Amino acid sequence: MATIKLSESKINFIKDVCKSFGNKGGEVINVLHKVQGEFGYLPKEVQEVVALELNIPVSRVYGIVSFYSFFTMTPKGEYPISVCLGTACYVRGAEKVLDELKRQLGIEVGEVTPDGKFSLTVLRCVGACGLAPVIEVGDKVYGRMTPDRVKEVLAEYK
Amino acid sequence: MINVTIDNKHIQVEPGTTILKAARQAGIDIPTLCYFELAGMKFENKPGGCRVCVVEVVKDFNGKPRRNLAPACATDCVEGMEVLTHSPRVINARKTVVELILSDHPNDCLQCEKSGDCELQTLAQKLGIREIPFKGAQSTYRKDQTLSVMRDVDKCVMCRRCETMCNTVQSVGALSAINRGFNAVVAPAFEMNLAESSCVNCGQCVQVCPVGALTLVDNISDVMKAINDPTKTVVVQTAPAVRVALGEEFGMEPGTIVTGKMAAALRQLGFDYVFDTDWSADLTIMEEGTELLGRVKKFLNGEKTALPLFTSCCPGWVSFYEKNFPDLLDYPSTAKSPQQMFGAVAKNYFAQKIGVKREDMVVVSIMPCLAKKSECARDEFKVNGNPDVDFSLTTREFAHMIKQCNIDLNNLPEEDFDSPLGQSTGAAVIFGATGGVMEAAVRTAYEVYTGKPLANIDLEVVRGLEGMKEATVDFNGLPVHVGVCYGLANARKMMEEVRNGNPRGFHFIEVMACPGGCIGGAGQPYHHGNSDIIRKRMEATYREDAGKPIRKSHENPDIIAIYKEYYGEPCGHLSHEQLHTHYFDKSQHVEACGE
Amino acid sequence: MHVLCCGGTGCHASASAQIIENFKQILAEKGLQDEVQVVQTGCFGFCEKGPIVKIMPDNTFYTQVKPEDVEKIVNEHIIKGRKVTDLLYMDPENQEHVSDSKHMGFYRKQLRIALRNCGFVNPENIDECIARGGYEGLGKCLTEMTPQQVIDEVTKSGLRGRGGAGFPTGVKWGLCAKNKCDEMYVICNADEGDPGAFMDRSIMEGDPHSIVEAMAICGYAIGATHGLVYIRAEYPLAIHRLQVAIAQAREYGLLGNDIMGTGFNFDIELRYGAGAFVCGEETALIHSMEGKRGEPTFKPPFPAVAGYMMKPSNVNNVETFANVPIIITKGADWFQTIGSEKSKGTKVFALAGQINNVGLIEVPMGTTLRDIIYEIGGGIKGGRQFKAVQTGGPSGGCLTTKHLDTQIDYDSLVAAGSMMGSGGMVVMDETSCMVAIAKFYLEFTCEESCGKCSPCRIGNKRMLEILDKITDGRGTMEDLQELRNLAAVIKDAALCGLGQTSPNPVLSTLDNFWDEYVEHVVDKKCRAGVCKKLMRYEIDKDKCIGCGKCAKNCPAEAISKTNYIAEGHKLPSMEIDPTKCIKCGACISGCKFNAISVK
Amino acid sequence: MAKVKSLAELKAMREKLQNTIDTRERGDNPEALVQVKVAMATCGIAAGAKQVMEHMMEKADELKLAIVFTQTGCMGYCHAEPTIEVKMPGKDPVVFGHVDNNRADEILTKYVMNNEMVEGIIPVNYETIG
Repeated sequence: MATIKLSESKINFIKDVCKSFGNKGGEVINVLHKVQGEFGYLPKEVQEVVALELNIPVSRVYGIVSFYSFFTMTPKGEYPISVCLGTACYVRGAEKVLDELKRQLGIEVGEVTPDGKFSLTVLRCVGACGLAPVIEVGDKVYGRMTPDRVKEVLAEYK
Repeated sequence: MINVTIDNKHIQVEPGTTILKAARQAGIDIPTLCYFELAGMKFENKPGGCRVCVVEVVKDFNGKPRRNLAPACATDCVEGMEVLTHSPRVINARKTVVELILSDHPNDCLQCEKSGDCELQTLAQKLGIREIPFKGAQSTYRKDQTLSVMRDVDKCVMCRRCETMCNTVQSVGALSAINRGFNAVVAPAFEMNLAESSCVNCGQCVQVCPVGALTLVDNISDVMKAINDPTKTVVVQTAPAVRVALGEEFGMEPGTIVTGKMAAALRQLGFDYVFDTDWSADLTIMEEGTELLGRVKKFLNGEKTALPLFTSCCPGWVSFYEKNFPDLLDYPSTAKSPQQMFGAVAKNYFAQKIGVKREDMVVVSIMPCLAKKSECARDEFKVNGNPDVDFSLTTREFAHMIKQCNIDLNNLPEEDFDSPLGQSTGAAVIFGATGGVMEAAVRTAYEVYTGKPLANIDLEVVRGLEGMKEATVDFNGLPVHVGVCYGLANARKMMEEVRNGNPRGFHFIEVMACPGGCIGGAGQPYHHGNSDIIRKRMEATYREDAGKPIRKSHENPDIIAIYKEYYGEPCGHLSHEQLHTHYFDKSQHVEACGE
Repeated sequence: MHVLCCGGTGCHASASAQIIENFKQILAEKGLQDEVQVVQTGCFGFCEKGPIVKIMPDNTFYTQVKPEDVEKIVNEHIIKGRKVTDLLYMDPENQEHVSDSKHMGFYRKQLRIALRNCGFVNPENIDECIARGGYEGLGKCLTEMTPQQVIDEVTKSGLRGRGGAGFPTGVKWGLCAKNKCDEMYVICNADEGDPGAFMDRSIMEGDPHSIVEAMAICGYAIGATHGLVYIRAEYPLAIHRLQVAIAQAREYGLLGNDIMGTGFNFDIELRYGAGAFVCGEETALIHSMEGKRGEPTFKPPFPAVAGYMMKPSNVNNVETFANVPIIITKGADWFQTIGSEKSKGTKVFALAGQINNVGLIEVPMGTTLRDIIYEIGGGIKGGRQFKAVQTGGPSGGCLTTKHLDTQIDYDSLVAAGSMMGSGGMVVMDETSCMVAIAKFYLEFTCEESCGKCSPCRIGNKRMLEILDKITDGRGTMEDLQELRNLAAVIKDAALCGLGQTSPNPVLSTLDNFWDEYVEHVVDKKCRAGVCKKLMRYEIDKDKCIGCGKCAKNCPAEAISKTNYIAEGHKLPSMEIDPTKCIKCGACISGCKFNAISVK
Repeated sequence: MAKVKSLAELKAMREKLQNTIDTRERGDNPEALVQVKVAMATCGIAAGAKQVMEHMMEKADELKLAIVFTQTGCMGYCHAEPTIEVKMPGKDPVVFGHVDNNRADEILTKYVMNNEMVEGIIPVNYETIG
């Protein structure tokens, strides 16, 4: 098994988080939430350190990370864009909004723009169905989206 | 007792009996795929995932029919339950489920290593599946292999047996289900190479895989090439557990002993010298037993020493503690395993004796084990890159070779092993079963320590399929506390106990990775979850022991001779050089680097 | 005095603008423009009887008002103070005119029990909650009732689980209480994952104390001292408000040790979901809380026997819990009077899709779909035709016009081939293709399937592939047959609730919209114009003026000039090369002359 | 805050709190105290309820109106977010939908100050168990 290389500050952060959860294997999901909250994503090395600290196999950590869609192993853009594809948004044309975003950003779902500015993901229902279709840029929710409004929304971040 | 009716047969079962087991009691064989049990070894895999064993519950606890089909493996019988196992609704669902599984399966049965032993193939045949109505995407993953295990997870049916084995039984944690939905599959973390994971190559995942997703790394052609190379002297050794299982591959009853036929077959295959790992097992006892006594004496003198001594014959176990217990590397015996002792003796003493250069000798081992393939490739077992043991074949590969070469094992006259590395004692034979190494060591250590003959050499307390055993043997006033376990999860518990100060005061602990010891090894004929097979192999082992004229390693005349002629004394200078080894920290470390 | 005139789409279509105009004009003529103000309002949701005019402050509610009625209303009601009887709403039951809108049955269509405090109290202020009777149910349980009496009361109320299948809540509590041991858990399932459902989020955001109180009541009833809320990480505001509520309750001694001096201890922790729909299934949820992959296990054993950490656990969903405190304070007898025979109380629905009044509604069980869609929801957007309503999310089905008068409760929805689910209700009009909708849900299930059992892991994938074939115009009638067989087997043989219900969207559309499937398969036609591969964009040569805007908009360079100049036009018309067209619709949205159509 | 020690104490507390809230609503000067509730669930906030509330508070200060602002949960009118409820002393509450800054100003200057109705009232169409 190979040696894990990670910056000291990151190692210490992970260790502290694990410690705050009593280094218990059963807390792995809570730990991953905290760690992803800090780093934005969960690269291999981070999962390995979490596994070591919680004394559980890294295969189990990866089994969890790859199971839950909230966890990601790829870094997000500076402004992560999520398009809601819940039913309410879908029947009100969310796919067209998504297509337009893909077109304007030139990336597919799950990718990051070359300048690292935007990343594009889809999610299922943020619970703002009344405003369907909805997209999120970072924490900000944009309701009643149309393909025409995509340009205007993106412009806010350029 | 509760009353149930299955396919109109009334039977009484114990409360807590599943429909599957109740049906088997009634002589009804409900097909299964993911379900897997090793009764008596506390291993049960019943995720209820494949849905092949579904049955129709026409009358449930409330007197009403159950809305959905019930998985027979995971549903307990209740009083008054009525079950149909082959109604049209059941057959249609079962067939559709198998068709679905086949629709995401390569279906290359003719070339598959598992063909003939594949549970999915059997199922398809049983259900009379003639076409797969669904065409669609098939999962594809890269193939991957260690020195022992081959992964072709395109064939994975997500039965999760390997995952249960790897985690619950072995606590190795190399494999886990990853991803979800159609992309779900069992794999190492990050889909890394299994060889780089925490895998110890015990191969139990291979032993339980119902299909060809996990198979062994086949070395038959390497061995055939060596045999047919006139410049090479090919020496073969066969492990204790092989002789009690090989017959199964040729239709013999489990527990049939085929030692003589096996030796004859090896000779027919063209091996130049047919030797026995049992011989080197006796040698191991001499070394390990002496090491034990040395440590115990030190301990009694109040000197610092590592007790308990752990056995080190099992390469899966060795790999396990190197990866998981780097702080306890002083505890296992430094004695090499019988396979490697044999290799060392063959390529040093024997090669010299017959005047063959080391490079011109090829040592092949026939093992019940997959980890042995990885063990013989370890650098410390090589001299100038030339390994002491060149190739390690499993019992299954050996059987394939015999079949390939048109040898009729059933009708082969029995032959003896060659000399001088062929003669063995009953103590060596029992290495194949859990507790065997312990018993063999006690037979020798007792007599060496006390100088008196052991009254009853059958150490019954350490025999049997219990996963963890302990006993105290009175060495003439010195109570020696011994422990025996198989399954690496049990071993982990033992190690953790030792790490916490050895509260039970063990002096000596035997560990085997596989269920029941080597007889349940991953290289043995597939037992398909029938633990009776393992039990019968065990019984055969002790039968063979009982029938041996000599039953204590230190009484083996060839062993006595080699010490006299070559090694001097156990744990002496030369034996340290050739018959002992050392261990490495192979655990995972974190290293801080720049941002 | 105020005249409120409904400006909802339905009323607008039937001349509400003219009515307002008339009011203003006539009032001005009478010199009343300063005393009486005319305002247009949002939709009253009573479109069936529109246009609606309401006179304030006396709450007079006139229905089906015509522009020519305005003069009469002004003369009679506004000037003389006499109500115009024949325009008043007539109660269909006793055929009497109702003058005060507060007495109209219509206003009782919605009854807020679970949402009783949402939109009334400040959710971050426990005082407001207590002022509205919060924690009195808990107090009553702890001081006046035995745990068994609490269970009996909840059982008697007839409350059934609001998360999906509708298991009787009291019975569930009773089963768990039977397995009494030192360590037991009350778990609140707040992993609301149905796309299109957001009532649990709204309750947690609007009235978190009702959940805290109900969980403590449940803890008292079953003998548990630990509460856990499994909540979606995607709901930051709900998480925040629950955290605030829990902290405030602790501060007030309504959580923690010795609650209200009764010696009862109970506390609540939050656990976060991580984006897996299947974790709404209780065994999967428990595994997820234990830090494992959220895969369900076969029941039995039920969580009541072996739940979180293998200890007896009771799992209820947010909305179920929200009903509990009020059942305790107002009594099971009161609760029983609401709802239908086998389904008591109310249900919250998230009304979404092509409907005017998208929103969160709460209606007594037994309300018809028609009432919800046309009276509360204000009818279909843009005055288009109702086509289907999807209930129960990915586990439910699509119901159609013939089900509009179905009284909604757990059993009737299942009988109709759908289910209650958590209460998503998505309304669709003729612009929705039902095959595509079935595909949409199946895509969801495929993505969210845990992969543990073969029928769901592979079966749903195969169904999706068949639907892909059909929407691509490659389907055959045999495919439809195979779809039905697969659906039946998956329903019958899958491991968990998600798998067993996953074929419902397909089965219900096959049942209710068979013709549309056949059209896709046989005629290679999608009547809603949704399935791109079955569409053909065409330019009407005679309408096209040849401006070329469509060609500019076209990302596929599929549009070019022809040689044809239509009569009265100066430029040659355009045409679309169907082999290049990607059917994105960019040309249509740009054409000001309605020259482009989809066939 | 002292802990609630008994059900009786809780009930007493409820009464006291109800009175304070009532007084707050009625105020000493019933003509002047107005209560405004802003629906601040995810939908509302996403539609801009927070900014509208801040704006309204500033504007109310500017106009010297004594208004009690509170946030509340979802009122159910997702189609008309942001929504606010204005309760004038002695009158039934009125719900306004699609409230942006301009409409907020209009509500304050017209409805609150002059009892003039403003377009876009949302008729409340449900009963609530209190």
